[in-house]
Amino acid sequence: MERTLPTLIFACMAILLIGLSLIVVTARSVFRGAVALTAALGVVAALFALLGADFVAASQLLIYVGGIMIIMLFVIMLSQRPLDHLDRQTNEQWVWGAFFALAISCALIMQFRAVYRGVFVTTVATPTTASIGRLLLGDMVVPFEAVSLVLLAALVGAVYFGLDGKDRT
Amino acid sequence: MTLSLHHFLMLSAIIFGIGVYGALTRRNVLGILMSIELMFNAATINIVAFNHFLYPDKVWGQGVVIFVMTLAAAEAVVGLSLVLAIYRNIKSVYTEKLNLLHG
Amino acid sequence: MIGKVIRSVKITLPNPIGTTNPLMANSTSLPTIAPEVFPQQAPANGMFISLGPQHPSTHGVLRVAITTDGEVVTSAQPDIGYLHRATEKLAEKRTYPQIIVLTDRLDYLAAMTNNWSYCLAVEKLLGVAIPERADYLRIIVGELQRIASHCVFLGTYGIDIGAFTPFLIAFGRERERIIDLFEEICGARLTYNYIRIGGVMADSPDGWETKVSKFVKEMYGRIDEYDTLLTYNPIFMDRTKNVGKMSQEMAVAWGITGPNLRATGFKADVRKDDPYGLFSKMKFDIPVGKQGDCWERYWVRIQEMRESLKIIEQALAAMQPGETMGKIPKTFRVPAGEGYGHLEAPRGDLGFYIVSDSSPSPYRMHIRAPSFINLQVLQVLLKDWKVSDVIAILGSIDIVLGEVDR
Amino acid sequence: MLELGPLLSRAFQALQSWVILHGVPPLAAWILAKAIQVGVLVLLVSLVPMVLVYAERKVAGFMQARLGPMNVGPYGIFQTLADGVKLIFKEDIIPVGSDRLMHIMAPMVVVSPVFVCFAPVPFGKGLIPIDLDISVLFIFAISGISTIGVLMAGWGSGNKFSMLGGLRGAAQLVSYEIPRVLSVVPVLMVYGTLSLKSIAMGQVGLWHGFLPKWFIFYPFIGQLAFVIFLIASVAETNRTPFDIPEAESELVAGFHTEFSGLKFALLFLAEYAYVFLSSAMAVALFFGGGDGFTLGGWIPSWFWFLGKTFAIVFLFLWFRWTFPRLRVDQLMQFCWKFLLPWSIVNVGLTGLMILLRK
Repeated sequence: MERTLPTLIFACMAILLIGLSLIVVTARSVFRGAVALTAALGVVAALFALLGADFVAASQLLIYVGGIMIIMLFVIMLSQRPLDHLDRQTNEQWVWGAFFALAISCALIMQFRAVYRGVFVTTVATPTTASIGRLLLGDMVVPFEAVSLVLLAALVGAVYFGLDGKDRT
Repeated sequence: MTLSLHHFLMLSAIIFGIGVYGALTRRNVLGILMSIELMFNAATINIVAFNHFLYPDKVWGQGVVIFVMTLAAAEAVVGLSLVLAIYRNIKSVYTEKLNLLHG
Repeated sequence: MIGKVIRSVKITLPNPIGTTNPLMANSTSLPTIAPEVFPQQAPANGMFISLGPQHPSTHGVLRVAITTDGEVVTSAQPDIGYLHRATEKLAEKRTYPQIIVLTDRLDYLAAMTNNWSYCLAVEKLLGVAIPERADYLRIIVGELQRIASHCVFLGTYGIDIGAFTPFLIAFGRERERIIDLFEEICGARLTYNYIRIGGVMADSPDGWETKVSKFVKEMYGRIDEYDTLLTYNPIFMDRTKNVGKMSQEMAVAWGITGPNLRATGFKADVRKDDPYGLFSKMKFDIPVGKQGDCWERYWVRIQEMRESLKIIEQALAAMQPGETMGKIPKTFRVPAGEGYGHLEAPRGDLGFYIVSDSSPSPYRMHIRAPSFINLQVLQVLLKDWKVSDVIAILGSIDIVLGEVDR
Repeated sequence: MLELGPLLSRAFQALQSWVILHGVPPLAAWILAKAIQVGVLVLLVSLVPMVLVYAERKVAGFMQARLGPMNVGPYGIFQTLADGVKLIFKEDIIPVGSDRLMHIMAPMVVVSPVFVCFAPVPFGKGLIPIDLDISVLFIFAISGISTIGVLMAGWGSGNKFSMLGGLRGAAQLVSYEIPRVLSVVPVLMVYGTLSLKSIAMGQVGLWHGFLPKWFIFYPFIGQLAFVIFLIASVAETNRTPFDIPEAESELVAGFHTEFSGLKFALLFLAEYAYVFLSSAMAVALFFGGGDGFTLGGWIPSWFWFLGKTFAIVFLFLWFRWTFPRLRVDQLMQFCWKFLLPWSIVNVGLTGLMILLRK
């Protein structure tokens, strides 16, 4: 009984996630695609929670849904014109693209099935926040600082690109 | 039926494939960015699943996922400001219009 | 120039109203369609916003066609005429006393001063003297009207900036008191028709003066309350200080009058410069600003309310019982000629220019509407400000569309 | 006594065992109990805005020298109910040229996260729907979803004013999220946990026998954190002086210009529910939750909690009816140049305090 419930939840989420991802790559209206992506990221957060990573799940919502996707929707609203959704949204290589994507997926799935089948774990989910904090400021402190540098560089770069051509010098 | 590692891995493989398809076929720069975000997330599902199933008493995988998210945020910010700069210059966000070496 | 033309024609034409109107003589050379000055399409690099005619903060049916680059306004064209009622033409078909009713409908927030200004023009033509008590009553109702009108300005400007409470305080409490006083004296609450040619409609009822003086005493405290509520509110000052600056030269060049002109530091007030009624006897100051930004336009009005209270107190003290209506027959003809009467209305210099051909109705009446003239400056005043500032500037000019469109 | 928590949990246990006795599988019984709890919570959360709307009108009337609603019921207490009925029966207008799907979905996306956000709020002793270990982060994360709804509403209406409102709203919500989260960090540092319940429990007790051990009474850092949290919360709920996204005099009604009927009611409900949520969070974080300092024994904790919450809600209402509105660039400057530096300074000061204590 305790085992079927997570499986059921996982099945629902998997179907939802695949459906939403398909909408993301096929929707004619980019805005709708972005909203579908937002929902998909939410489902991924739920998957993290299912995997016992509660802090990562909340961060996923906070960073992706509350941050990245809002900026993305923002840019879409600024750069789309009203009738843009009538345009074709895929290029001429879609057959080859689909073939390539399918090939990659199939290869990965077969490999994963062969290697990692039947790896089970029976641990009770415990709060991870404190241990992640200790990890980030302990063993991972060098990458942590490096990432902060990358963020600073991204910030400066974004401001630079955001300036008008005449203000740049 | 109990959840096993390969269920998560297979799901992430499918999502990754969908992301690859989108990145290869979308005309819109924003669509390509969105597909790349999908691929990122497929990877993070993998990392968290490996962490959970193979090293249940450690959180290194989750720490790595936090970094991935941060870098994705940086990538999105720079990418989107580039998109806006492109839009301001050529009034379009379609990749085939980006055919000038000098704007 | 136009006045000259009409005068010369008036002597030669027995029936000036008709097909031989000199202004229509060369009508073929006039453009039949107004030139297209309003951009209807977005410019290549920006956005087109049609602010109005149905928009919460255009104070009536004004439309402002705005093109923006991002949030910055690149051009703004006020588009008027949605409320046009042809008052000036209607006046040509009515007898002189009947026109007072029309003037009520111009600036419906300050009907008393409209009545008064029109009566001044006709009285100048007639050359009648007005009883002293009537003149004092006119000053009292006129200044009360100024306070009421500024109360509406204060409230609506507060709403424009986003503060809701001043509206209900100033509009719903103080203005209501003034309107109750008006109702008592003339029976109407919005369109008074109180000031008549040669005097006022009726003497004040018993106890009215004490009520007015009681109100005036309370009002000083209320204005201090507005100061704490809105005038010196830091957010309000942030929104209005240094916004929509108008230089003195610009204001004079565009013919701005009233508080908008005084906010630029130009000391001009018809009550002082060309005293009418008994204003030459009154002691009061003219508040002026320094740089003519939105906050100073607002502040000048608040100070004016205080000065008006002083004037009312003086008038109440000086008023003696007596006649309130001059010796004017029921029906009369105005001698041929022209008369111009103007006064300091709440929104500026309101003038009525009347050309009489000694018939029962005027040959031509022109209204110098301060709102209309103040509105014109928006085209240059709104440029290079943000869209949010458009609202602040538009509100601070304080226009009434009934007067703009006439 | 009057404590509802133990009573309710006993009732649920009794119900569960009764159902299991009658042959229902335990999992189904558990799901049933949870469903009832969720139903009660959702019902309460949707009732709160009705109370708040009534309170807002009465407070506004009081501040504006008038009475507020008086006709429907005694002192007009049923006015909100009547308005709700009216809104439900109104025609649902979808403008031509709008993105229909987005227009329909937007109010749902705005309103549904609110209900989830109330899950880890400790309403009193034992009155916490679910005690999450990361509840503070959880609330911030979930309430961020509503911003997407604001953008969807702005885009889906097919209207320039809505679009501008949506854009402004998103920019404002994202910006103010940062000082809001940072202002809470000192609390988390002092109590060493992310759980609202543990934070509230940590504030029980008295200093020197008279001062409650609430976080607000920590010298300087407590007050600074609370002020920043309050200002950022007002901005997050789009209320005056930060109601730029729905600035009536500029953008007509911003992103909810084109919504009518039930959809408008939902957007409204979300706004007031967020006001209540922010106040409840402030109480749990800064005012000791259900702790009633010296009178604790006499009055139940849920009453204390609700009383404090409504006191903070009153602050929100007070702001709205007193302040004018900021301009959009002033708003951003205030956030980035004032709130953010001070919240970072506050985090540093808190760290210093903790170090000195050790």
